[in-house]
Amino acid sequence: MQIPYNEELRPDTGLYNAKLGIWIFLASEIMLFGGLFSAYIMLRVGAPVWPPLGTAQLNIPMATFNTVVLITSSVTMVMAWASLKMNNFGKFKMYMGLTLLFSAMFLVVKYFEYSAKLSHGFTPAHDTFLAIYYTMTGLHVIHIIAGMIVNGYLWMPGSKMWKSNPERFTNRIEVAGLYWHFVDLVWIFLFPSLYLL
Amino acid sequence: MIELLGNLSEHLGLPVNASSHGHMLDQMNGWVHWLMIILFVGWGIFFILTLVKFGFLNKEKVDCEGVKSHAGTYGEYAVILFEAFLLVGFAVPLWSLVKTDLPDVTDETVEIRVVAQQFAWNIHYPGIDGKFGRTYATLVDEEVNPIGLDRSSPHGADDIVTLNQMHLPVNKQTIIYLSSKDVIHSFSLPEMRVKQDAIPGMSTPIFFTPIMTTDEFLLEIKGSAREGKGFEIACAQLCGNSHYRMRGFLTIDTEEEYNAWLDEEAELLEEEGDDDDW
Amino acid sequence: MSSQDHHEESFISKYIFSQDHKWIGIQYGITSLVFLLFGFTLMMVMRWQLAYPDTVIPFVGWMFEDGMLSPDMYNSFGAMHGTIMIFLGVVPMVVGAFGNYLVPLQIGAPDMAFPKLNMASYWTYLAGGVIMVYSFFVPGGAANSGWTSYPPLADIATTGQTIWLFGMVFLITSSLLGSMNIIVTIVQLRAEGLTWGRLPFFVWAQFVTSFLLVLAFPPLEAAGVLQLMDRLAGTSFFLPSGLVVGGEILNVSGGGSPLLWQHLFWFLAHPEVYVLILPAMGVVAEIIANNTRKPLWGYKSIVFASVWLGFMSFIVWAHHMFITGMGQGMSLFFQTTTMIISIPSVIILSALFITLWGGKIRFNTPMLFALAFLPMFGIGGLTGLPLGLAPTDIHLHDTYYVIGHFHYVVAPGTIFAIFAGIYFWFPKITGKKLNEGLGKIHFFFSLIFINGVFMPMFIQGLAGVSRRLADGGVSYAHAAGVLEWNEFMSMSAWLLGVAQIPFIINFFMTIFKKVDGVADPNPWQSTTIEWTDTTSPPLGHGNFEIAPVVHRGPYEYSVEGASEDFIPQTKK
Amino acid sequence: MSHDDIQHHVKTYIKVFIALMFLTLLTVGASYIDFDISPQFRSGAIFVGLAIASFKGYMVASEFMHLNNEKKMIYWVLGLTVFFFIFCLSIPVLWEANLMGDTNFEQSPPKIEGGHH
Ligand code: HEA
Ligand code: HEA
Ligand code: CUA
Ligand SMILES: [Cu+2]
Repeated sequence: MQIPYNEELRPDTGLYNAKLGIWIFLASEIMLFGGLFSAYIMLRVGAPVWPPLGTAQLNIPMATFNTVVLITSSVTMVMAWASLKMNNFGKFKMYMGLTLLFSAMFLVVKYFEYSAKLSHGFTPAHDTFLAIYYTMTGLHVIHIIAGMIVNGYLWMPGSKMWKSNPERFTNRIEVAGLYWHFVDLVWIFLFPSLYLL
Repeated sequence: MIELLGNLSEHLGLPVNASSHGHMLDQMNGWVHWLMIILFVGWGIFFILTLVKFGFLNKEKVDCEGVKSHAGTYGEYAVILFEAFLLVGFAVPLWSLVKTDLPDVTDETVEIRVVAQQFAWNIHYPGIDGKFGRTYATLVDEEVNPIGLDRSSPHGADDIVTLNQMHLPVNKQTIIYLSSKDVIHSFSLPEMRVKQDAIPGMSTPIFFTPIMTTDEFLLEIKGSAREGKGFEIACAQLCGNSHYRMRGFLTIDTEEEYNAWLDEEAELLEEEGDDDDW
Repeated sequence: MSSQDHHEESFISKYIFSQDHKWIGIQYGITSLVFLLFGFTLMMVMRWQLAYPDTVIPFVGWMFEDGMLSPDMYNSFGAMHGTIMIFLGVVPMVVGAFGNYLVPLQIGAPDMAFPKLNMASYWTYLAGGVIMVYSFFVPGGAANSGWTSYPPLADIATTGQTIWLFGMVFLITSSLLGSMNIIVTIVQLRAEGLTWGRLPFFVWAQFVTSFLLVLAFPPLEAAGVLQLMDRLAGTSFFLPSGLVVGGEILNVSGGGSPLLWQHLFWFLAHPEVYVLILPAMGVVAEIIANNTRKPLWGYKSIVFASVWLGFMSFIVWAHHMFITGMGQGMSLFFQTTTMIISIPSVIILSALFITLWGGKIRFNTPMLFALAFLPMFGIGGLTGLPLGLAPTDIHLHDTYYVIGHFHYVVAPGTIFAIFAGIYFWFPKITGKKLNEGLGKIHFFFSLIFINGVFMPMFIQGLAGVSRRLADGGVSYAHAAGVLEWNEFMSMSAWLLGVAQIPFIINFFMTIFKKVDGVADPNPWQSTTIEWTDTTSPPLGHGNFEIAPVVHRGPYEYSVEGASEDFIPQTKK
Repeated sequence: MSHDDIQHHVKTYIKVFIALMFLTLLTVGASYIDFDISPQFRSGAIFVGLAIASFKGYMVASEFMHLNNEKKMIYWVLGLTVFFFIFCLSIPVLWEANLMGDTNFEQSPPKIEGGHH
């Protein structure tokens, strides 16, 4: 049994299944982070001073560095897809590897950030600002890890599909890429909301 | 006709109304229920007719076009109009009347605070000076000072705090500042048509004017199942295992009775103060 | 997303980790029936407490200390009844079972767009269910802060609440996966010629429902994460400063907002109630069209109305929060949207009524349930109006009136539609019709007793009796006049339980009944694709020998000049 | 998409990359400038910060995620989502402004030596 439109496009919608699927998934992700941002706003509006007195000073240089890292990983991700489109599997391997490398770098920096905060007693329980900071960035980190698992799979074992079904493999990379750019996009908003404003 | 329409509320089994605004809410409730009954009966008749006519009698031919008249559509417009009427005519003005147009405080206004907790109502009267003392969470002591009142704060010395006993004078505008110590409760006075969530971290004003004393009320309910039981404060929001018996008592006094009660409480306070320094 | 052509399937891949939407639909169906029965049983136990407080519960009393439900237990059972009925019973039934089984068949697709995801969604659901049931056995018992789990109460509740939150995360994830799948399937896999205007209304209802799930559930997931943080990491998202619980200052930073939870919760939970009703309306519409032998009256307008309903359902949520202290502006907004949202329901119901006019009505069991749905949903919907207007809600909020309102929409509403659907599509699934005689007994007794349970709730509610009272209102004087109804309602509830026995017997009897010869593939003479070109019961993975091509609309019944009184959608 | 198209895309990606880098530095820089009329609400800074973030987000979405050239169906889905998203964000704010109750009534309790008990 064959499900239609897994790789070819359905004429009236112009889409293959997974493309629509990922966008609907991203729509739900938008609402997920929407709920969190809504919480952030409500806490902020309700607080007499924001950030609350005595809270931790977040590390802006570190976060800026991380922003740069994540944006770069987004670019390498889209380059990985473009390489496949240009039939250059070797370049794909390189770009995808870079994407993974940058993602890992992001996590390492994040680890240092967290541990620096925690070691000074700035736990989530300290105040509502830190609570929302840990929750939002934590959820974002989980998204990064999930993305790395998918990307890692497509980079190594999953890339065998390039031989058997290049069309479909390219689609998979596009879909993984869409997710990855979304994770990047969330960070683009988290960064100013939590660190700068 | 209007009389009759408005009076449907008297047949809904609502509790006796004892506040000045209550009858307006009841009347609105009556109107809404009229709309509901008309719609239900109207469609119900159509429904039964249809089932009889096309279910049991007519078994030959199907009329695919079905209903040709536009009665259904007109019905829908009628519903829309009625709902708009309810919104504009009742809902909006009534909401400000009973919830948001906080009356000005005058000499005649009774102001009290109610602090809910698991599972009791603390009633806080400002005392003779008419001003509330400050309260602090750190001062809370369930035995002697459940609301954490600071007796040494400027207006705190004469404040009266009762447990589950709320007295109010009849025919006086009352403002209650409602809050909670722990979880969300809901302050409900069914006969006053008052209900308001008591949310911790928030102080919400409610206001109403009782128009019936407890004695009058007891007379009114003579012969009913609750004979002999006066007004009560109910908790309408799940707040823990004893939510079901988080019951307070409300007594509506005449002016004289009320003042006498306040004096009595003030005396009690003084006696206590002698052997207990705050 | 597998596309490998498989050979012989093993038992495990065929029946346990199946990727066939039909089998997954059946898995969903059976599991949710069990949960429905479980949720109902909890309530039957609770109803004993309400009718005869302080007496030992018969049959199951030995399970509890003193043979009675303690107030804590009562609250646990109440919260779990709500949760189980909604998230483990009705939603998996109407979306998971009906949606999964019927949508691909009705649109002529070979399967769901993502079969593996479909399988994952069932197993995630089951995991969520197991977690929820497990919570009864942790110290302190299952969650006991209501299905609404309002903090601060839920924040300081026993361990059961944590388990409840974990369970919810699973259930939400499952619903998200399932509904994504349904949307993509409907958009991408419709058969040739099956335009949007030719979709059966049921498919439209599933489409709108899935969007509600995809967009409304995530904020609750976010809220769930925040509550988990509050409970496990000691944060104070929902805890304001200065809380004193049981005489002790709560050791938290404070600064949070209890109302934040209510916003996020109702942002989901209001659309959620339309998730419960829309597929039910879809089922009822299919059955009514089929059994009046008539096209649905006003197909376009009810499709439009259901889309509108879905859209509006996102912007009415605060009508559950009228008495938290909102000002004029917000109350005006939410009352208005609430009144507006009642209009599409009126349109859909009117259209269904009008469809009956001029038809040749067949009173078989599915049709009886579908017909009863209409006035029953009518009562439930109409009693939503006084709740939706803020001033009248002051008196009715959190009373049994609310309980009556929503049970009329979910129990004789949705549950009846589910029964109708089961009786209607049972021959599709098994090749055998359920017994009509038993079916009618099931129907008439259910109808009588379900009204016996819920009608008196309006009387109690109008008298001001609060909900969630472990003693049914004995403590309150203002409940005294209507207290005697408790016994009547409980009796009705147990008899309603008894009335389910013919159904259960019927269900299993028919499954195991042997019949000779080939089953009639289209026993109801229906037009939609699931009855044509496939065998009943369907065999194996994959739906159609030849991909169907659709030539006409979904309800071509009694067409002038046709040889039979229906023309299948696939007929030229 | 043909080979040339892709080549063209790649050029755009590089340009967007550079722009994003620049904007990141800009937003960090801007956060040190005081745009505010009142120190309480910091509305100026919030506006500038979010404006830059939105522009960055727009570039990622339109270029990397190809939203500048997508199919109708996807625009529908996203349009709907964005509508509800904005709703979900704005109501809490409006709500706070329209609340009858007073959320800041309880001043933080003084730290009393020894506390109670
Ligand atoms: C399937 C579920 C479902 C449905 C469809 C609805 C539909 C509606 N609901 Fe209900 N509601 C719930 C489930 C549902 N609700 C639940 C579960 C709760 C409580 C949650 C909790 O607190 O635990 C609740 C609570 C609830 C409240 C909060 C009450 C309170 O806590 O104080 C409100 C207030 O506005 C409300 C309003 C409405 C309205 C206006 C509709 C409208 O959409 C209804 C529109 C329908 C009609 C107007 C009917 C049309 C009728 C006819 C055309 C005539 C029929 C005549 C014959 C058949 C003869 N509902
Ligand atoms: C979909 C939702 C749903 C459904 C269907 C029901 C169904 C029923 N509910 Fe409930 N209920 C809720 C959702 C639901 N409920 C919610 C959300 C609450 C609020 C909880 C809270 O306060 O937090 C509530 C609360 C609630 C209360 C109030 C408790 C209180 O406030 O203290 C009561 C009281 O009588 C009640 C009763 C019933 C009864 C008698 C039924 C009956 O109609 C049940 C009928 C059930 C069936 C008919 C199913 C039969 C199943 C089978 C026969 C399966 C057969 C199996 C096989 C063939 C394998 N419910
Ligand atoms: Cu307090 Cu319920
Ligand atoms: Cu609602």
